[in-house]
Amino acid sequence: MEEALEGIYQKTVAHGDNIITVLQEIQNTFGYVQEESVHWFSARTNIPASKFYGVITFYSQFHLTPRGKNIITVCSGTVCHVKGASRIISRLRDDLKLPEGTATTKDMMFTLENVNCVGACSIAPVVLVNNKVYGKMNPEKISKTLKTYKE
Amino acid sequence: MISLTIDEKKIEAPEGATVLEAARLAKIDIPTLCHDPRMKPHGACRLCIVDIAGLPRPVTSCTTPATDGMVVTTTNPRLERLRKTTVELLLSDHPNDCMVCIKAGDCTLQNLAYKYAIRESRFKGAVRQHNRVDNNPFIMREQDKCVLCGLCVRVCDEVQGVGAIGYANRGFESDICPPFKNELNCEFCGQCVSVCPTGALSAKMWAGQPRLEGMENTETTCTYCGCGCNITLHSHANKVVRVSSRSDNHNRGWLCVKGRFGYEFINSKDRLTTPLIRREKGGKLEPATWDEALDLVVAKMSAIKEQHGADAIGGLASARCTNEENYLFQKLMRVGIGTNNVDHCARY
Amino acid sequence: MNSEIIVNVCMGTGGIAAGAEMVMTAFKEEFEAAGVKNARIEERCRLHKVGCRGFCARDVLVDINVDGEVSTYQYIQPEMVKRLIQDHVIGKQPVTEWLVGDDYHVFHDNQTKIVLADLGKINPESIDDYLGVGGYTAAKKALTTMTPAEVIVTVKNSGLRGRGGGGFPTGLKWSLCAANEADQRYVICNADEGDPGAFMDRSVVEGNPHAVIEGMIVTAYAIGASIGYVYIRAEYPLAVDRLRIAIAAARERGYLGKKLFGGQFDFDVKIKLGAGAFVCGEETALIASIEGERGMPRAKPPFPANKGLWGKPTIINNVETLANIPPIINKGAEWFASIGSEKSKGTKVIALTGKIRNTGLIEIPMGMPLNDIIFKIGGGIEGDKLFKAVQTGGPSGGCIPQQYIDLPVDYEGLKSVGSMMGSGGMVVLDETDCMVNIAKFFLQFTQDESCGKCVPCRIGTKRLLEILTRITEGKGKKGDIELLQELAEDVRDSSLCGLGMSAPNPVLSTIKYFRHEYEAHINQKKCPAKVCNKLLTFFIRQDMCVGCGMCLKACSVNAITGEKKQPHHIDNTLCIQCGSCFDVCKFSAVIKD
Amino acid sequence: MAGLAAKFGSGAMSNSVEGISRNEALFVIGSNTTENHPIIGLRMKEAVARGAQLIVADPRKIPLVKFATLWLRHKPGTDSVLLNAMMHVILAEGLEDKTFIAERTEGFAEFVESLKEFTPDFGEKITGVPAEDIRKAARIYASAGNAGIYYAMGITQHVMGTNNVHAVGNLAMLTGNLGKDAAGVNPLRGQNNVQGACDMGCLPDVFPGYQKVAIPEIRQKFESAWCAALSDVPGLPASEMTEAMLAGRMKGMYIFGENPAVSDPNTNHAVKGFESLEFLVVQDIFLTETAELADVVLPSASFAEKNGTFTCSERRVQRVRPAIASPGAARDDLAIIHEIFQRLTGGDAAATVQPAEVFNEVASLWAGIAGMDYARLDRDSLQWPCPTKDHPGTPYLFEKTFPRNETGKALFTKVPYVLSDELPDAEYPYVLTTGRELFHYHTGTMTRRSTGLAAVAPEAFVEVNPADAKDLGVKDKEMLTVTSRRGTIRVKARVSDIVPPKVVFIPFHYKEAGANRLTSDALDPICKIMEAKVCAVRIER
Repeated sequence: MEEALEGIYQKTVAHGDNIITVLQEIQNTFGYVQEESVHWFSARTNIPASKFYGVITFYSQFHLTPRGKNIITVCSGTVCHVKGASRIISRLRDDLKLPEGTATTKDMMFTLENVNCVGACSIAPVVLVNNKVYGKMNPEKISKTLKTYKE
Repeated sequence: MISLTIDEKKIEAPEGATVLEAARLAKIDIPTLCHDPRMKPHGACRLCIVDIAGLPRPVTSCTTPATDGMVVTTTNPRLERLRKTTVELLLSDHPNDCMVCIKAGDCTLQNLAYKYAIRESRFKGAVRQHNRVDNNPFIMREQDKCVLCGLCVRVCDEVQGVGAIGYANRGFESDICPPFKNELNCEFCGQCVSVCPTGALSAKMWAGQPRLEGMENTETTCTYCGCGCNITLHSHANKVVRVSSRSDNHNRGWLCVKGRFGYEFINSKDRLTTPLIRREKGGKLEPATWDEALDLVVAKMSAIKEQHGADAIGGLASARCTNEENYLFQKLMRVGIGTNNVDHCARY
Repeated sequence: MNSEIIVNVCMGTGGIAAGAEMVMTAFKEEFEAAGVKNARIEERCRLHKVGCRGFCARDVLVDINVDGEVSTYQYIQPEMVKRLIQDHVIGKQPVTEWLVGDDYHVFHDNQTKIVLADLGKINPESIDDYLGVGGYTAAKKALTTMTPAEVIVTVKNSGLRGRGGGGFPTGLKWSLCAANEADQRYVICNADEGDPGAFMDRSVVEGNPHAVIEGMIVTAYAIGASIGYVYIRAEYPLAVDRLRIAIAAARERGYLGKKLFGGQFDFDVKIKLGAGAFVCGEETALIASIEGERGMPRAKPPFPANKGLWGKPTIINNVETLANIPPIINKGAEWFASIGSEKSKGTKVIALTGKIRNTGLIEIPMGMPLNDIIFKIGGGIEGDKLFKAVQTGGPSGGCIPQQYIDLPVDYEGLKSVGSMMGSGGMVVLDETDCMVNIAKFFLQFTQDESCGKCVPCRIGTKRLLEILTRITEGKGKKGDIELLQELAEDVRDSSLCGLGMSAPNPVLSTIKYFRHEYEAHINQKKCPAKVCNKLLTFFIRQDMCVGCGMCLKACSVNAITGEKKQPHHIDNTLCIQCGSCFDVCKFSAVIKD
Repeated sequence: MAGLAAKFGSGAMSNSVEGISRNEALFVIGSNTTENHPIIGLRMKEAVARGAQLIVADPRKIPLVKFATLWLRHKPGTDSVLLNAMMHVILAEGLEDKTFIAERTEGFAEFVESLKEFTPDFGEKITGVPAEDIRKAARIYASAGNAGIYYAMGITQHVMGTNNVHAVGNLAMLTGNLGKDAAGVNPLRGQNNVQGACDMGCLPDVFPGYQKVAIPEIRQKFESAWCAALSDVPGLPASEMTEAMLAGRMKGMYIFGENPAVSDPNTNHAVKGFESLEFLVVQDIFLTETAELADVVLPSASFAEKNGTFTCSERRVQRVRPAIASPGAARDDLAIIHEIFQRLTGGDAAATVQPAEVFNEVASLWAGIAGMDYARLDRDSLQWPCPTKDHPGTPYLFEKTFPRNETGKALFTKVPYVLSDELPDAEYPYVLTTGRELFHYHTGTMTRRSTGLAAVAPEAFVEVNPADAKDLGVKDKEMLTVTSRRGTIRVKARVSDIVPPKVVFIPFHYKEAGANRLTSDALDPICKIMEAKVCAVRIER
C-alpha cells in the first residue's frame, strides 16, 4: 500500500497537484478513500488530515467505505425528476433489496447512488451503470438492465 | 487615511481597513458572530451586513474594504429584519438550553436573541444531533450548539498551525470535528474554546463551576515559561476556577495548554499549609509554628556563619518567584548573611 | 463505386447512450461484409464520429453523404445498418421511412448557430477537422495582428456577456483583470455545469473542444495569463476525454506551450476535475476547489478579476462564453453585435427539455420569443397536454407562466419576470406538473448543495424545504405562504454567494404565478396536478384490475387485499399514499385522485 | 548569558516577541519553541504564514520543523561548528554587512582568520549536515532584510555553551541583524522569571542590574543604599555549590521556589550534596523532592496569591496580582524573606513590606527600570531599559550603541571547535539529550498536579529511533533501562523518528524516571552551565 501511495504522491503532489487530485487518485486506485491513506499523505505533505477529511466529506465524489462491484447512478436532474426518476430509484431499491439509507448491497455487488444531472436530459430519465449511459428508462427497463449485471 | 461616511457620521480610517474596522474605530456597533480581528475575515454569519450606497444588495462589512467617499448605512429596518431572521434561523437549530449552558451570560448568540427579542423562532424543523462525548480531559464539544462561525477552525489553522479540527460534510449537515470524527488529538491549547461565541466549546474543568459572571477576575501574568503571557484568573470562593486571556494584551489572548488548563495545582490538596521542621537529623519533618521555624532558621544560619564564615552559606533564588522576592532574597544573602553565594536555576 | 461517401454518426453522450458505438461498429462490419474493404473505407468511404447536433431525442442520428447529397436518419440501431448500406450506400436509394421528418428541419432551421455551428459536423477528436473549419485562425489573428488591448476592445464592442449566469460584460471583466499589477494571471474555463436540466457546456466540450481552447488562448493573451485551467465535472467522462485529446493535439501543433505563433506569448492549459459539488460553479468556490480546498465561496469584493486563484487576478469564463470568442475575433465585433437584442448580443445555447416534443440542444438569437422556442423549435407540448410553465435558469431561476409566452428570451426579459438566464436550461412543464412540487424539487437540490458556510443558505434553505414539504404533505398551515415569502426574500438578500441568493427564486416565482396551487394544497388539501401523493386517494378500478397481485406485493403496509385473478381493493384507512401500487400496475387500474 | 553580555554588554533578548512576525528569516537553533515557548512559537508560525523563511537547526525533528523552509539536523553538541560554517559561507559569498561590521563592531580581522578552517565541507563532516544545506541556510539568513536568531537551552546547556552563544552573536553581527526592529539575538527564557531573577542580582558576581560586585564604586553604591558592608568576593554559581557541599566548604543552604533535586544534572550527586549539608532550608508551595531533604520547610504562596512583578524573556516587566488567599498558614515569599532578613539583621520582625516599595528600591539602584513604578505598570507592561518616567520602554536593544564598554561596539569572538565532554563509546553508545514536552513544566510539581495535563502526559518516555529500536530488538511502549556513568532509570520506549539514529531523548519532568540522574554535571568553564544536553548512555531491555 505504501508503494502505491508513494506512487500517487510522485504523480500528484510532486507536480504541484492539490489534495483533491490526490484523493481522486487514491479513489481510482483503491476504489474508496481509506483513513490510513489520508494519514499517510498528511504525514508526507504536512497538510493536516482535517483538510483531507473536509474535502472528502464536501465533495460527493469521494467515498470513505468500499463500494460495490457495479455502480448504478440514477440521474436526479430536473427532467429526470419530472419524468419519474424516483420511481426508478424505488424499483432499484426493491430489486436490490436495499433499505432506505444504505447504498451498497450486502454481497458488495451493487452500489446505488444518485447524481444531480448528467446532462443527458433529452433522453431522460437516465441511469448510468458503471458509467454506461442508459436513456429513456422506466422501472421495467431498469429491472431488465439490472439482470444483465447480476450474472 | 481615507474618509467615509457611516450612518451619516464622517469617519477617518486607515488605508486597507474594512468597513467593520472603520465602524468600530468610530464606536459604531455592528453585530457579528464569525469575526475576530486576529483572524482573516470569513463573511459567514451575515450579521455584519451593511448597505453601501451604489451597491444593489447588502454586503458583509467584515470583508468589504472601506474606500474613500464610501457612504455606509449600518442599520435600517431592512438590515435589522435580515439580521433578526438570521438569528432566528440559528436559534431554530440550537438546543436553546441556556438555563443549563455554561456560556449563558457570556454568549454572543444569547445576546443577539436578547437584542432582537426573539422569544420563539418562526422557523421550526430538524435540528442537528450530536451526542458524542470526547475522552480528552480538556475540551468539551457540544456541537449541537455550534453556529459554524468557523472561528475554532481558523484559530487552529491560522494561529496555532495545527489543523486538528476542520469542517466536515456540507450544507445543513456541516459539522466541525477532528478528521474522521476521531477523538480530538491536539495540543489542547484551548484557543478554540477561547474564541467560541456560543457554548459549543468549553472546558471540561469548568463544568459545575460558576459561570463567568459569577466569578472574580484578576489580571496577572502566567507562571510557566518565559513568554510572559497575560492571563486573567477567574476565582470563586478562594479557588481559581478558570484561566483566560484578554485579546488586547501582548499575547493577544493566546495561551498554551499549561497556561490555560494547568491551574489546578494552585488549589491542590498537596499544598504546604504549615512550616515543617526536622527536629533531629534523620528524623521526620514535623509541623511547626512560624516562630519556631524562623527562629531555627536564624539560629542555624547565624551559627554556621559564626563557625564557618558567611561563605559557608549559599542561597538559591527562584526563577519562578517575583522580582521583588528575588531582590529581597539576594539582599538577604548579601546583607543578612554577608555572602555573594546567591544564584538561581536559570542555567538548567 | 466511384462516388465519395461520408457517414457521420452522432457520438455525443446522448448518441452513445442510444447505441452509437454499436452503430459505428455495425457500419464497419457491414462495410466489410458488403465487400467494401477497410482500405477502401479510408479511401472512398469515410466513417466519422461527430459531436452532438442537438437533437438527442432522435439518436442515433446518422448522416449519409453521397457525393455531397446529405440524408439524415433518425433512431438508427445496429440492425438497421445493413439495409442502409445495401439500399443507400450501394443502391443509392435512401431508406425514406427512416429519414428524419420535417420537424427535424424545423428544429434546426429556426436556430442561429455560432457556438454550435460546427457541432455534428466535425470529429471532435481530430484537430485537422477543426483546422478544416477555420480553427485557430482567430488565435493566430489575435496573437499576431492585435495588441491585447485591441482584443479586449473588440470583445467589449461585441457586447458579449457572460453565458454562465450573471451576464456580466465579458470585455469589461477582462479589462478589470488586465488593469491589475501582477506577476501572474490565470484564465479559468468554468465547465462545472451543475444545473440540473442543463447540458450546453457538456455538448460543446464533447462536440468542439478546440473552440474552447482557442477561446482560452485569446482570453489569456488579452489579459496576460500564461496558465489556464479547465474546471470540468468528473461526471462528464466523455467531455474530459475529448478535452484531453484536444489539449494534447494543440500542444503537439504548437497552439499551446511556449512562444505561440512565433511570438513571445506562452500559454498552457491544465484540466482540473470537479469532485461533485454544484456550488463550485460559483467563481470563488471554483477557485477554492482548484486550490484544493472545500468549495466554499469567498466574499466579494475582492473579485476574482482582482484577486482570484492563489490571490492573483483571474478571469473565469464559462464554456459557451469562451466558444464565442473565436468567431468574434474572426468576424468582428459589429457582426456579433448585429445578432440579438438591444442589451443582449449574440446567441444563447439552450438545453430545451421537459414535457416537449423536440428536446435537445438549441441555439437561438438573443431576444427570440418564448413562444417560438417552445412551439416552433420545440414542436409544442408532448402528448398534447396543456402548457403550464417553463422553468429557466435551473435552481437559480424561476417558472414563467403561460401569460408571458411572448417574452423575449434574453437577460433582461427573463429577469423582468423573476427568472434568470442562468446557464441556459429550459424545462417545459405541462398541466400534470405540480408547481409546489417543482419548487420543492429545486429547494431539495439547493439545500443538498448548500456548502453550509453562511447561515441564511445553510439553515434558511432547509427551513424553506421543510415548509414546502409540509405543504405537499397536507400539513400546510395558514400563513405558510407568507412565511415562505418572507424567508425566501431574506435568504435571497443576505446569503453569501449566488447559490443562496438565487435559491429562493423557484419559490418566489411559483408563489407569484401559481399561488392558487399553494392555496389548494394548504386550504383544500388537494394537489391540482395530482402529483403530491400524500394529498391523493388511491383506489383500484374494478373494471380494469386483472388481479395480477403486483400491487399487493408492492404495498408495504398491507393495505391492498384481493384474491388472485380477482379485482383488488385498497383500504384507505391503512394506505400511506406511497404510490407504489400506482407505479407497479401495468393495467392502469390504480387511480389517484 | 555571560556570553552575550561579553559581546554586547547585555545578555537579554535583544528584540521583541511582537517583531517576530515581521522577520523575513528566522533561524531557530537549540529551541523547541512550539513546545517550550508555545506563544512565541505562534509568532514564528505567523511569520512563516506571512512568507518568512524559517531555518530550524535541531537534532530532533521538533514540531517546528513542519513549518521550516530548511531543517538542519546537526549532531548534538556541534552547534558552534554549524554556525561557524555558515559564517564561512557568508564571508566566502560576500553576504556580510560591511557597513555594520566597520561601524559597530571590533575584533573582525582576527575573527575572520579563525573561521578559515570551518569550510562547509568541514561543517558537514562534524555536524552531519550536508554542506549544501549549510550554504542554503547561510544564504537564507544573510540575504533577509530582517533576520532573527532564536535559541534556548539547546545552545547553552553544553560544556561549550558560551562558545555557542558567541557563535550565535557573531552570526548576527556579521549580517548586521542587531540594533534594528524584527531581528537580533534572542535567548528564550525557560521560566517565567529567569530574566527577572537575573535582573534582580540573583547571580554570584553581580548586584541588581548586572552591576559587578567586584567593582568598588558599585559596591560602595549598594553599601550606602543597604547600610551594610558587602563582600567583594564573587560567590559560587549554583553548579559549583554541589562540589562545595560535598567538600564541606558549604554548610548551610537556603533554597526557595526551586527543585534542584530533580532539575540538577547528575541529580544523584546533587542529592548527596544536599544530604551532606548541616542545615537546609527550603521554601516552596509543595513538599518537593528537595524539600524532603530539608531541615526546615517554609510554606509559601503560589503566583495566584501574590503581588509583584515578573520579567519575561523580552525584558517585559509585568504585574502579578493575587486572586485568592494562600492556604492555611502559608505566607508569600516576600513576607517570609523579609521576616528572616529582619530577624537576621536585628530589625523589627513584625514590620511588613510592600512589593511596590521593594520595586521602587530596585528602581533607585538600577537605571534600567528607573522609569518604572507600579502605577505605570498597572496601566501597561514595560520593556527595560526604561530609564525615565516618560520613557516608553525599549522594544529592541542596541539601536545606537552596545553598552559593553566605552567604545560602544560589539565584539567578535573567536569560537574554536570544542568537543562535548562525554562522547559515546563502546560502553555507552548512545547520545542522550534532554528537554521538556508541551504538557509539562520543569520538574512537574505544578503540571503533574493538574489532572488534565497528567492525564495526557502521564509518564516518562525515551525516544528511540526506529533503526536503533530494531538493533535493540525493542518495541514501542516496552520498558527500557537507560544507564549513564552517573545513574540508571527505567523508562518506556517511544519508537519515533523524531530522534536521529544513535540519539535518544528523555524529558526531565518525571522524578520517578529522572533524566537528570543520567545527565552530566560537566561545566562550561565560563558560564558554569552544566552539559545537560549531551551525555553518553547505554540502553538495555
